[in-house]
Amino acid sequence: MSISVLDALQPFKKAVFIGLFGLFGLVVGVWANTTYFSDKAPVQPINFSHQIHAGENEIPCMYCHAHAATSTSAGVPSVEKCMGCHKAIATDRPEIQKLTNYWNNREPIPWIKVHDVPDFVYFPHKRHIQAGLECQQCHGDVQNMAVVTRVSDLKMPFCVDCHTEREVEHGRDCWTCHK
Amino acid sequence: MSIVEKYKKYRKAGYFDKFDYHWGMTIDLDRCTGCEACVVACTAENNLPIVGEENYRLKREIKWLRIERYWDGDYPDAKLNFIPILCQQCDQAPCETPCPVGATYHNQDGLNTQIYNRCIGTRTCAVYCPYEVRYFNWFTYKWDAPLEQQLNPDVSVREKGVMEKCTFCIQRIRDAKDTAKDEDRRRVRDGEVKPACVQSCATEALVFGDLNDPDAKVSKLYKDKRGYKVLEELNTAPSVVYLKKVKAHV
Amino acid sequence: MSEATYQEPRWDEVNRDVLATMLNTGPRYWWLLGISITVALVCFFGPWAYQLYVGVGAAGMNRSAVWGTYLSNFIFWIGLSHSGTLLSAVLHITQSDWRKAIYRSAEAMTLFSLMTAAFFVMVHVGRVWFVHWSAPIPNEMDLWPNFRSPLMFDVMAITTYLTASSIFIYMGSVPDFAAVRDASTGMRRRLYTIFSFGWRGTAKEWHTLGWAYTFFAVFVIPLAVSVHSIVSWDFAMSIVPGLHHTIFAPYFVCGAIYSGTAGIVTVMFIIRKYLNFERYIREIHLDNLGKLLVVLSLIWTYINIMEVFTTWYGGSSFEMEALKWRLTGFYAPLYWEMILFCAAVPLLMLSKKIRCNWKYMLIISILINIGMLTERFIIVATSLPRKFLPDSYGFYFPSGVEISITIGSFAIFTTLFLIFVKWVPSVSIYEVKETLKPLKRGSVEARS
Amino acid sequence: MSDINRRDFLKFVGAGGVGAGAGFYLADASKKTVEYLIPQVVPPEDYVPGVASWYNTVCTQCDAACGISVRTKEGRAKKIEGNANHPVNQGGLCARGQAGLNALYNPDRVRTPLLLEGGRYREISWDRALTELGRRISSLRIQNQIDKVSVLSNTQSGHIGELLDRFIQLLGTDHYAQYSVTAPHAIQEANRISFGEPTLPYYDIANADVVVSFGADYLGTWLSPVHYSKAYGKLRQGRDHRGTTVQFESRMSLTGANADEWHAPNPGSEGLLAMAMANVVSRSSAVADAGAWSQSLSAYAPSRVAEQIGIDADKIEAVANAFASGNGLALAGGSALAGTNGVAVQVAVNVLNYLGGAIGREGGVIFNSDGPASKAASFAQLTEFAQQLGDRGTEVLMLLDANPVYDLPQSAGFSAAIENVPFVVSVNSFLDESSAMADLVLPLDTYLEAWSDASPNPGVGFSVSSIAQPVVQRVFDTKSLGDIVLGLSAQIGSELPIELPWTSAEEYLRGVWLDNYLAAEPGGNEKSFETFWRSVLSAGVVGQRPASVGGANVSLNSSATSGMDFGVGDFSGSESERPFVFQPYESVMMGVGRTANSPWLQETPDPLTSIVYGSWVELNPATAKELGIREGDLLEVASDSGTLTAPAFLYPGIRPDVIAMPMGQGHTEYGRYAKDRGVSPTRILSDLTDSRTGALATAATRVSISKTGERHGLIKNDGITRTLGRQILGPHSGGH
Repeated sequence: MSISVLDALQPFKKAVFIGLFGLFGLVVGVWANTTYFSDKAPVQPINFSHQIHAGENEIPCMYCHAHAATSTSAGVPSVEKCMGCHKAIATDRPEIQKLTNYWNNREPIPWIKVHDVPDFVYFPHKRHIQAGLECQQCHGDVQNMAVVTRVSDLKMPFCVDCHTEREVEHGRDCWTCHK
Repeated sequence: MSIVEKYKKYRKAGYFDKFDYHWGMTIDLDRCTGCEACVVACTAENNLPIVGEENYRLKREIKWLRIERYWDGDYPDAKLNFIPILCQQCDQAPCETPCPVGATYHNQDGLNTQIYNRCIGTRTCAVYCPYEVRYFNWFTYKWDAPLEQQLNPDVSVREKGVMEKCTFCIQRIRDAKDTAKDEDRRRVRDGEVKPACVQSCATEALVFGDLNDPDAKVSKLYKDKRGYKVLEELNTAPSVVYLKKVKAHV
Repeated sequence: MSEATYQEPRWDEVNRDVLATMLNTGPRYWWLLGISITVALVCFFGPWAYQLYVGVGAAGMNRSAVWGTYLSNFIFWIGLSHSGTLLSAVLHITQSDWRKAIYRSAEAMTLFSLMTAAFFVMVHVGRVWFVHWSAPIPNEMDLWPNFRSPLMFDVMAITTYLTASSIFIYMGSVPDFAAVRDASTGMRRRLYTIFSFGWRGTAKEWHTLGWAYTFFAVFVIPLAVSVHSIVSWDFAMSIVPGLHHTIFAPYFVCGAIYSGTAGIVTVMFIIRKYLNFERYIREIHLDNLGKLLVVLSLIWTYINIMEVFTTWYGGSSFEMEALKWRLTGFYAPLYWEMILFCAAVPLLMLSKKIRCNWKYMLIISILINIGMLTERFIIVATSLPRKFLPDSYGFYFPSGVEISITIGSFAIFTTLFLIFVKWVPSVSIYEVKETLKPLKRGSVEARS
Repeated sequence: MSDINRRDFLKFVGAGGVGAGAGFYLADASKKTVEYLIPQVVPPEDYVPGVASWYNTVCTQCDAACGISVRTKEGRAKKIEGNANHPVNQGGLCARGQAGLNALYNPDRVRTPLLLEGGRYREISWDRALTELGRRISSLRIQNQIDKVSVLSNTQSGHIGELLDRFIQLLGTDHYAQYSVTAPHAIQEANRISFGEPTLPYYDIANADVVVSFGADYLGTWLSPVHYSKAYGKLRQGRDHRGTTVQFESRMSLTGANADEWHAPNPGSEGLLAMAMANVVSRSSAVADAGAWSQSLSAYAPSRVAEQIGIDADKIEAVANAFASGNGLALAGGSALAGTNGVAVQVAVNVLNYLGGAIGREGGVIFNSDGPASKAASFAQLTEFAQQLGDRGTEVLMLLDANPVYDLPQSAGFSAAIENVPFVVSVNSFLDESSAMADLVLPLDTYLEAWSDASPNPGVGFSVSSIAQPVVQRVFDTKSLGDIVLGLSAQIGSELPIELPWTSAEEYLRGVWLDNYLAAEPGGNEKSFETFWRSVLSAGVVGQRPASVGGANVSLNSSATSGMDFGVGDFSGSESERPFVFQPYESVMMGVGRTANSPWLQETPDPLTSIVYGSWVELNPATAKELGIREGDLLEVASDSGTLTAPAFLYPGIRPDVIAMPMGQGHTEYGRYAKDRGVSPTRILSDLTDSRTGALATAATRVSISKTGERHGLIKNDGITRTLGRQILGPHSGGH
């Protein structure tokens, strides 16, 4: 019997191939999940369309998300605020009637967060608005979204890159963003 | 900036003098009564966990600020001295060098900071710290509902395996800077930032402020003739100055 | 058997005896392997899993004593690893032939104790699931490990040492793999064909192996020294009283080699007895190792005295307090036990009678390692709880989990070693042959 | 790969499939959990998410009534801080005040009304609870048996207190008492005797030069500790010359630890000591009738009484001279006033202050013009109250935020008496020892959820009052005391609802304040009141600091000391078999037990011993050595009225013939943090009372101690409490 390594390797070929196929499958699986089952655009209790509000009717973001310029959190409009308009407008639509039900039962609407940062991150909206950022730079062109979709992962590289290129003062100091 | 320059810059003690702030504290031992109000204030502000009786027995309490007691003499001439010990925010901090992941470092305000979510828990910093003011999360501690409603949203709740320590209430500093920016001020006013312990102190023994500001109350007290730094001989260059207790008799 | 009646093995006998240890396996082996694996699972991985679940609080550490047995064991195992390098590398360069029968198992010890040590790093840290952050992996966040940290040096040093010594041992065994290949059939043959890289035993191959081996021998020695120096810096670079000593690096290195050599004696005894290597591992080895141990113990004792002396001479309140507690405090019995086992007992080996007696040597070598284990424990357990502020003085006693994991680590080591003896010739066939007298005529057919 | 057969192919496919599955699962597992974004339905006007809003209110963790600001975020209380505008605490706040949040969010709060049915509590609605109670009371009223309704309340200050009084008065029962364990009976009584002012004066520590305190722990627990701490800070370093403090007490308190000089006179001899000092002071006194006084005090020359006091005569002289030369201020409290001769001691101290010219002087004793007289019942009266429960066959007993079973010694006989009352109602935030015996438990708001108002007592030298407002929505289904009283009166019916027409405590409070406002401001009207009311709420306090803080001018009655025995007080138990004097003291963290259910305070080290979780017995190291006691040995402390066991702690700051123990622990109920932790020293106290006020003489019990042989490791912070010569307390300080 020869002592060549290659001959000895022969029988392991198939095993290797099986491994390779498995690996390939893994990649496919991940890809499939992230593309077809992504949580980027969750289904909301009310099918609210920013396209209609911010896009067609050109309601400014800060009209509903009133605190973005003055507080850490942009704030989600109160049910009362929604009703402010929808007492009159488009009251016949089923989605609006959902809203009206919430209002009549004095229940809040359980919106699902699309953009969320972990608890150990300190993200003040006001600093970024006052620095002259457009909402779209992080949230994407919401005014064209029928369903709000996360465009940027809001992970650390996303923040750091921006801080670096805009040369934010102490923008790379850990405690600027972490708490 | 080349790595060499960076290295040079960051190895020089007090390199942050050229930054806006150098936060420091003075503790007047002649005012301090050891009443522990600051300790509870710190607990409330910084989401310090309730470790429970058994862990306390094992000396696993987490108190970023603690008051140490030292007796002089014996009855009838016994004298009890109190000294609050918190992170001294050393300019040459022994705890900063050994962290393999750089979870603790000196930031531009002269603060010796700890990044909880970077910490992997080698606990080396705690070994190297001569003041023993670094506290380790041996477990993930829980709050019995509804106690968790009190937790301060400006401070993250630490999980098991993470080192934590006094931050000079950096969240309050951050808020103050925010306000300053909102009001188009370059700097935070003296006395605008008060860590929880300083705020609560009834005898005003603790004074906090910016040492880069010569007019700040803290800068003045820093030069007081009673002033000294604990374990100065270790050359850790602490940012906390203690004012020695006055010994008097009628 | 006594030296007088000693009958040198013939070359074919060498092959036969050595390969026998790999090819035919008795039930005793399987029992041993089974037990050690179970112990490893029950005593090490079980508790560790529990600790991962609840947190490091499962161990007995507390505020002032944030380091405990995990770290002291880590150092112990690193220490144990120094034997192999010393014996194979140093003795190889100094061309002392008596090494050849034992260096393989010694190197194996190096490798496996290093691995065991690595386990303890994992057990020690609070969030082991993030331990990869301590490796310099480029990332878009521009986050790097802190290269100023002695622990960082550690990571580097140990990985380097691990790599180097594994290459070292592998390279040395290539010709023997070939021998196994030639002696075996079927799957095993196939495997060893691959292991032996198609070794033919041509003059060129022998020559290449020769210089490559020497090169690595030279390369590994400074590594061995550096590794334990660096490990010592984890302590010495702190300002903790009792740890902040300039002498720590030589202290640790010497201690490491010391415990390592003792370890070899123990291992030697075992493989000699149970793998029937009486004809290869002999009194001469004992004798030499015994002398070595005596020398090391003397150096070790000297450094210990120096440590006490310098502390006393320095006279700093902190250091004195720490020393006082070490010599007279709660853990004083352990300290004196260490002195007894590592400084006093080894002196017995000055007598050749004891030095050349397998039983005595076994006992002594084990005692030495017990002593070294406690030494490492004392360094940690008596320094950290009593630092600078008396009001923060604490106390440390290992918890059940820690003790069990410590026991389990020995099982891990044993398991690895047991696996090793079945896969690699635990005595170097070809080098042993080198030491044998050249063949006589007429016994040609005896050559295989 | 020519030799691929079917089985191989299947293998490949299988591998691929498994891989894909794994990949899919991994990707799924790595997804974030769904977070919700819950909007307000109707946002409150000043509400901005992510921005903290502060509300000013009043702290009721002790009786000092400090002003506090509570930081709230998203409608939850996050932090309590001192109200910088409030003259009592001026921004400072003590540990107990900080821990108020633990009371608000305590997991062991009573969450709904509870009715005892078949031995178990059932949760019921408020309507049902109030109707039930109302029915019983009104039926008794109709049968003219209203005196079978008894009411025991914790002291209720402010207008809510008045509302309660009014309610009881309308109800018609005469069996009604309020009490507070810490009520300073002796001071008030002594001040009545000496000055005709039965009130708590304002002690101007900040401006005194020499503060001599007889057992008064003014930095820890005495009357208004935060205010005095502020003053202390000023006295030490806040002014041109540093004031000195001297402390006379058998067991070193927090104040004693901070005093420049600490001396331990024989227990109960403080009166003599004060008189001896008065004797010295009278020689150089500037007051008109100093001569007469030095005559009458001649019997108390230090040389003559030093023996009984146990302090060298010349030391007494020295302190007295310092007192006389500078602005001297003498205080008394704690164990000094807790003997059978408490009033006498305070009178002696009054004399001392008078001769030192401290009365009405800045840096002295200033009588508040409007200090309220105490409504608190004494121990004797409470014992009587308990007695009455049986005698008059009480049908309904209402406990308003009161816990007599725990607060008072067994000798008061409350637990037995309550057992025999057919229907006990407890109005309380927690299920404490007394509530646990109740048939109906009405959950009470914590002070952070309720409307009330308060004027600090002792005052600050000028009239101050503040409104306590709710800072958060109610955490549970609870009501404030005011609301309960009003709701109940509505249930009881007849004339009560007419007399008490308000629907809520808030409305009532506004009404009262409006009347006062209109009375005070002639030009005022509803509109201007609205702004006034809002300003008071936002400021948290209202009151004018006068140009100079001068009190009502009072002078010492010459007859003040007549018929007073200033000698050493009496003790229960013979000195031979009970060699030690037992001194329970108010714990800095637990007070007298009301804050024992706070996890923060349980985990905050006691300032003097650093012990947490549980109680301990303090004894002098010399004594311990003598009896072979080590720290942590479980001791049995025996008095004539009972025994308790607790671990020993060797305390250098206590007389060898005194044993001290902190109060506040040893609850048998009161929630997970307090339950079955330590022991309460009150349990073994004798029923000796102050001869003049009937207040319980807590420091008049003699005990004996013995080792049980068991050990119970104390849980504490401290390692070694000696500096070992290290320069920790500053260069060249701290001995070995």
